[in-house]
Amino acid sequence: MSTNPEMSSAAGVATPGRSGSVAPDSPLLSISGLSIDYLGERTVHAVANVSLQLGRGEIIGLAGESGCGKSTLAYGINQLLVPPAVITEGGVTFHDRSGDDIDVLALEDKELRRYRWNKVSMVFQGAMNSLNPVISVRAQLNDVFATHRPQMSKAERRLRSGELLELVGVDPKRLDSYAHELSGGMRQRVMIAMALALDPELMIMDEPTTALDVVVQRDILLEITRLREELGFAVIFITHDLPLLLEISDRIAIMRHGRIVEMASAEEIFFAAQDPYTRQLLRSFPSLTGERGDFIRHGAQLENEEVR
Amino acid sequence: MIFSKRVARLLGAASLTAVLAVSACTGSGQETGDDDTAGEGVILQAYGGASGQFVENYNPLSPTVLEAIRGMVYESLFYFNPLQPLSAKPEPLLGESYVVNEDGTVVDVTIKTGVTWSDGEPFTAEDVAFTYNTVRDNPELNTTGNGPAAEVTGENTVRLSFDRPAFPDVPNVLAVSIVPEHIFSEMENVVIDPNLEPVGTGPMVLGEFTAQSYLLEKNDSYRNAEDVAVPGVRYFSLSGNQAATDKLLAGELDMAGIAIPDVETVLAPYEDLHILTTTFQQVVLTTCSDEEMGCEGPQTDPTVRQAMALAIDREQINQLAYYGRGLEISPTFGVVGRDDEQISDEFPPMSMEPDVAGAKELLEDAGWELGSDGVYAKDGERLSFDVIVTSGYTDYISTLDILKQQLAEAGIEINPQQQANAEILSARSQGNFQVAIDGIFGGPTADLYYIYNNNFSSAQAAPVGENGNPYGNVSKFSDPTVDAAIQAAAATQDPAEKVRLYGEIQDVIVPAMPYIPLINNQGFGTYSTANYTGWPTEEDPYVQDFSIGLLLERLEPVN
Amino acid sequence: MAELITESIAVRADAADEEPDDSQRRRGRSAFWRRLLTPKFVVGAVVVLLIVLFGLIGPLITQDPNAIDNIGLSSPSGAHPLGTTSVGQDVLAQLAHSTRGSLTVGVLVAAFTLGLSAFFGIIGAYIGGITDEGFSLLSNVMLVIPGLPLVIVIASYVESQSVLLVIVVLALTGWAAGARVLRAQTLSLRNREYVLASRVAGERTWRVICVEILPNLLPVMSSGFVFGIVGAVLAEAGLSFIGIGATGSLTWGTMLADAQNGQALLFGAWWWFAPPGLLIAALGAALSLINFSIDEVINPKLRTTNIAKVERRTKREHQS
Amino acid sequence: MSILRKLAFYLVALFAALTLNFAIPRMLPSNPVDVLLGKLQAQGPVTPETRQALMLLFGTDTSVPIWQQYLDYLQSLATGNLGVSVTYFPTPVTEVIASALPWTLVLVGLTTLITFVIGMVIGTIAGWKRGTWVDSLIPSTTILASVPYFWLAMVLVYLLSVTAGIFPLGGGYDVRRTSPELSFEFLSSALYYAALPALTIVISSIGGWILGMRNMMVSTLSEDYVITARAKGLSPKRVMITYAARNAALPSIAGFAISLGFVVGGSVVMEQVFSYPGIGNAFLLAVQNNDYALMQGLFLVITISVLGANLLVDLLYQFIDPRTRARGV
Repeated sequence: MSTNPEMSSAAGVATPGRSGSVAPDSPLLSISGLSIDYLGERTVHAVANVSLQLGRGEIIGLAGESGCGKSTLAYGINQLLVPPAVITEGGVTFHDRSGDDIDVLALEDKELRRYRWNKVSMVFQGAMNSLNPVISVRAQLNDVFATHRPQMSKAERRLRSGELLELVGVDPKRLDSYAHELSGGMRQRVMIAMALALDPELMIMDEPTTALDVVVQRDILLEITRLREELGFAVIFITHDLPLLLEISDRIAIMRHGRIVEMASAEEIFFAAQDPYTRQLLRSFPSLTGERGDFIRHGAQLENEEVR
Repeated sequence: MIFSKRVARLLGAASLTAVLAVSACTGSGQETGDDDTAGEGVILQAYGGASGQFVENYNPLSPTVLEAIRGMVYESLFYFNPLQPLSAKPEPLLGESYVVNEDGTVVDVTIKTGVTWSDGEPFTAEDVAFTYNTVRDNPELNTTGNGPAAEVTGENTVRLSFDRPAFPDVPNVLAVSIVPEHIFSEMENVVIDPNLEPVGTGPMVLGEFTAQSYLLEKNDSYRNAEDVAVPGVRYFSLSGNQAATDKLLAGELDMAGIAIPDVETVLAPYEDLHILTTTFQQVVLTTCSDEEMGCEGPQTDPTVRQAMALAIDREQINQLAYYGRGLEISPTFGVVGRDDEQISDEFPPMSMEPDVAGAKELLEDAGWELGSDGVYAKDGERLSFDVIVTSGYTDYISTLDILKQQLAEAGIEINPQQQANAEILSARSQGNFQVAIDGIFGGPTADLYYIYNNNFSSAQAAPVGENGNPYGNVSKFSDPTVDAAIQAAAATQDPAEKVRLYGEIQDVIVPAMPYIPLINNQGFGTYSTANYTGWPTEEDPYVQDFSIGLLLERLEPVN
Repeated sequence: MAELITESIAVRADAADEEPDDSQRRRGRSAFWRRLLTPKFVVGAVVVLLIVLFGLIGPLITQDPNAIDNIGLSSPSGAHPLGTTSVGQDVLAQLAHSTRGSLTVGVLVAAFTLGLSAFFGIIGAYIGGITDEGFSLLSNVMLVIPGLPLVIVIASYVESQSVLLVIVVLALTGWAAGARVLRAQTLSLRNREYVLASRVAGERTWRVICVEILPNLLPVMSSGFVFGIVGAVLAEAGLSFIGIGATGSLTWGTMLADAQNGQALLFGAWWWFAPPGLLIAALGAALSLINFSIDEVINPKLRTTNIAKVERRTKREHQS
Repeated sequence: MSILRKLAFYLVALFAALTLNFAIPRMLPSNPVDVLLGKLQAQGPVTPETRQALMLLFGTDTSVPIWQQYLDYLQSLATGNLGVSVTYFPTPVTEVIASALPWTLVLVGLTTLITFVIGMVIGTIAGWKRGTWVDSLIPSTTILASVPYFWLAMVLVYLLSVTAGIFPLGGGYDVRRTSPELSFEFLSSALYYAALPALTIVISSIGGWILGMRNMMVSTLSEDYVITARAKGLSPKRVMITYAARNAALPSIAGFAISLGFVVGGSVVMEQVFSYPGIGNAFLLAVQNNDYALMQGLFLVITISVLGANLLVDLLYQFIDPRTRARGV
């Protein structure tokens, strides 16, 4: 498994000196001119002409207010959109480990399903609801193996499931638990374990910590960065919580009304944001002026609650 | 049995009655099957008004015995046919003849000899005596209240002794089903024993039973077995008129008691289906007529009742509510034609045409004044009242709809009120009503005594507010002359004397008119000639009730 | 168990919860009616309107529904556009009066039912504690006791089976399910910030309920009301059919019962038997359409319209 | 705790039902004897003596104080004695019920179950294929549910049985050819006779299940776990059934228990139209005849079956939805 030598350690602020606008040398995913519309009485351009490149092992943060199109963009990468959302133009190319380029938008049925989770796994917002409430954690992991690794024996699956849980710091005994028997943090760890199951090259995390309390949130973030370190997968991290992104991302893209208004390294965004919207966004987190890494985001917390 | 609309109308009416018969394999052709006994006829298919499930009760002394067990399996001493004129003799069944003594307290019966029960035991005078004494000893079974003591007076004779004169009770008493002593005397409680293995003397014995239908099969030891060509009768339970009519028209019933509106039109296309008039339901408006008994309202005034009777267009009621099948009604409640000898010449049948002017004149002469609302009033009291009717009794409800319009023209307002059957019964029992629509039915024979005693005797009336018999003298009418004449009629067998006494009664009740006569509706049974001929007809109504075994002796299979 | 049944209905309301803040909440309220104007809603509303108009105006311009004519059971003609009943009453006139009667029954039952549901559901949930426990036990018990047998027994007992009785009986036996739904909704609403704010600000209970809670329950309640009408009309017809309905009044149910008693089918008198049944079906269908629209506004996900079109478009553009 | 609470709830419900059951018939006017007299009257005059005799026979004695009656009632219930039916005198109520119950249970129960299952399947597919032709059928099934049941049934009887002769006119089986037993002949006959009633029940009640399931499916499909399942690359069938339908069905399953109550009630009308020999028929008969004992017995059996079915589904539900195991109700 490949790791990015440039990767900085742990949860520090992004490595200085790297220009976010420059494409990485070893690209994993290229999005070019992607536009996504919601067809309705009046068509909404949820994503408009977005292009971006993601390097192997890179963490890209995607920030912006609710409804700016960040999640839609993420879903588009995996062809998860359902009507009335429609990709109107653009392309998504996945540069596979093997050297093959995969035209994601051209994938259909079986191929598409093989691509999903194998290459790109996802952890969704709402940590609470990503697990099927009526079947056990083990069954849900088994689903992944049964679909993508049919040759695995029962024992292997059992072993692998246990490993995965251990990897994310959850007691393997929890395999037989149901979602409601796990705390929010544990659920999200389980989801991360599940996302790691097939050793994907990219993990899309859509507000993975939003519903968690601050302490748990922090643990999870540490966990993610640690795992990224160990396993070398790239991450697209979506949130409207800009300070959090500053902490973990290599580069950050700021989205507004479906467009990327600014894309730069975390440091540049923090110290020298160009776009007025970015600055506005930064100002809206007053506690940012506090100690580095000490984000007491009460305001944000409250707002999140409300959104839910 | 009557095929009155009202019985059939009661969706759930349990089947008390037995009437009708019918044969199975009918026009549909699909059914000629297992039931057929070769050689003779086919199984008769019958519907007698039962709905819901059947439960086994073959005790003919029980009021809830399965229809047709009385008559087909068990027999009485004599059969009294109300379709025959009063002068006709009853048909002997297990009895041979009977004599009533002069004061009506003793009846000497001679029974048939050589009859056996279906289990082979001989039928004896002891069985007869046992039956009557059982009824007398169990007040629950003593439905006449005048059950005789019985003693065997000879090999073939039984003497029935009454506590009080019983001329009018005789037909009911002699119609009691005779039960075998050797079986019934073994019962712990004869009142509630369902008699699961019935042993009778009639033309049929029990075949098979299910909750949806039961089959009676020919009793080979029946005394006239050679005359019975019917191998069996099957009785059905259906949900009501609609289902029964569908079945009848589909050729799946040989005899049925179903209230079919406009029956002649409905049956016209089916040449095998015929009807027989079996009962007369004299439709009346029953008024709570006697102020002294606690009745209130304008209908307590006889002039009002007379005026209403005049204003009614009976022909319209007949056409619309009874499809033209109704007959003229006599204010004396004798059936016009059949009972002419008992009806005073002074009282012709009610006119079928209305006399609105005459009605208004009557009212105005009595001091009623037409109000600006088109309704008469006197002393501030409007000539307006409620008429109660059981919901679902379509012919009555239609009749009231029609009456409302007719009477309005004569300045009389009626407001039909539909109520649940139980509510109606309660109102009639306690007298909490002004006017109700009702049917007056006859008795076990054509004798008018039954109608007068039941509907006009003050002994049958309770004051308003007290619980009375809801089928007794609901009008609360009371008159000493009438009471005396009824009593006198009960104590005589002399037809001329009876007619004289009935004349006295009629002189009082016709002008008083506590029951306002509307129309005489004919109840009917339906039968099919597809499989059997020889059914009773208007010319020869040899049975009124299709559950009487006599019927089976007369039926001849087709082919 | 009882509370589970309400979940399906509650889902709709969950979707309604996707209103992020107060301002959107307010906008949402007015937008509710605007968004309701879908083709489905319009069709449904027009049909309902026609039926209501028929019930309102019909009785004024048709003949006397009880007037007897000597032509019983005649097929449609100039004098009687829908023929006559067995005693020559004008079917069209009866239908007009029945429409009025049935609509009255439907609306009143739905209103009473809603009132009872709201009382037991909202008040209980808002106050909480023993009151809530008691109310919720009561509605659960009412929910599991079989309704129709109860209705039959009660209806057959009360004197004179008036329309009023039928209305009361149906309302008394029909409120429990609605109460459970409203309780679930109120429970979630009472902890919303704007509600909490009002309470903290010392608003009186009834005011909080009326101003802050009720308006947000409106979509759920209107859908319940619409269903209530259909249910009541059907229930009344069923009761009449088995002979314990509002006898003596004209409703679609009593008309059908009369037609049934008069063996209309036997005589092929479709003009007597068919129209009341068809009107019930038409009203039910129209109200269902309205309800679909309400549902879709509350929960846009449920929409069926245009999706097929969109899908075709998607495919086309995909291929290009 | 949760189980205890649940049992307590059912006990309260049962007690309420028992008390209602006791109270209501006692408030009815008139009495069974007078109803019976009405039928006897059509055969001849009814004398006060007849009335007296019947009163004696049926033991309609109302002089016992009401609380004593209530205690007696509870006591006889406890001993399984439901009294004697007047309509079917002298048959005990238990026997009447025993012979009627199987018909209703089998026909209505089975049909309801089948309707439910079919409705669930169609609803699942319609929700899954939202916006396709399957989905566009939904409104029409709801319209069917708006047609008065008995009206539909009678029209079908008229068209299919009376006119076309495809189905029998009514009843439970061909009484002329077979009788209740475990034979092919009887069972096939019973099946044939049940076909049309079953069909009408399915037609008129399936719409609700379809719509409910469809809407739940649509809602569930946007749940994160379903999107996750799709993102996991699972086969559509697996996503539809294990992830979406299994969750979407939960409210319907809960609703199914409640609907059993309506089933029994609905059978009154159905059995009326089809002359079906079940408890609905018996119930109406009991009401019309003021047959208190039978009415009470039937109401009791109906109530207990419904409560029992609810309890059963409630307990079953704990296996289907693991959340309730911890949550308690």
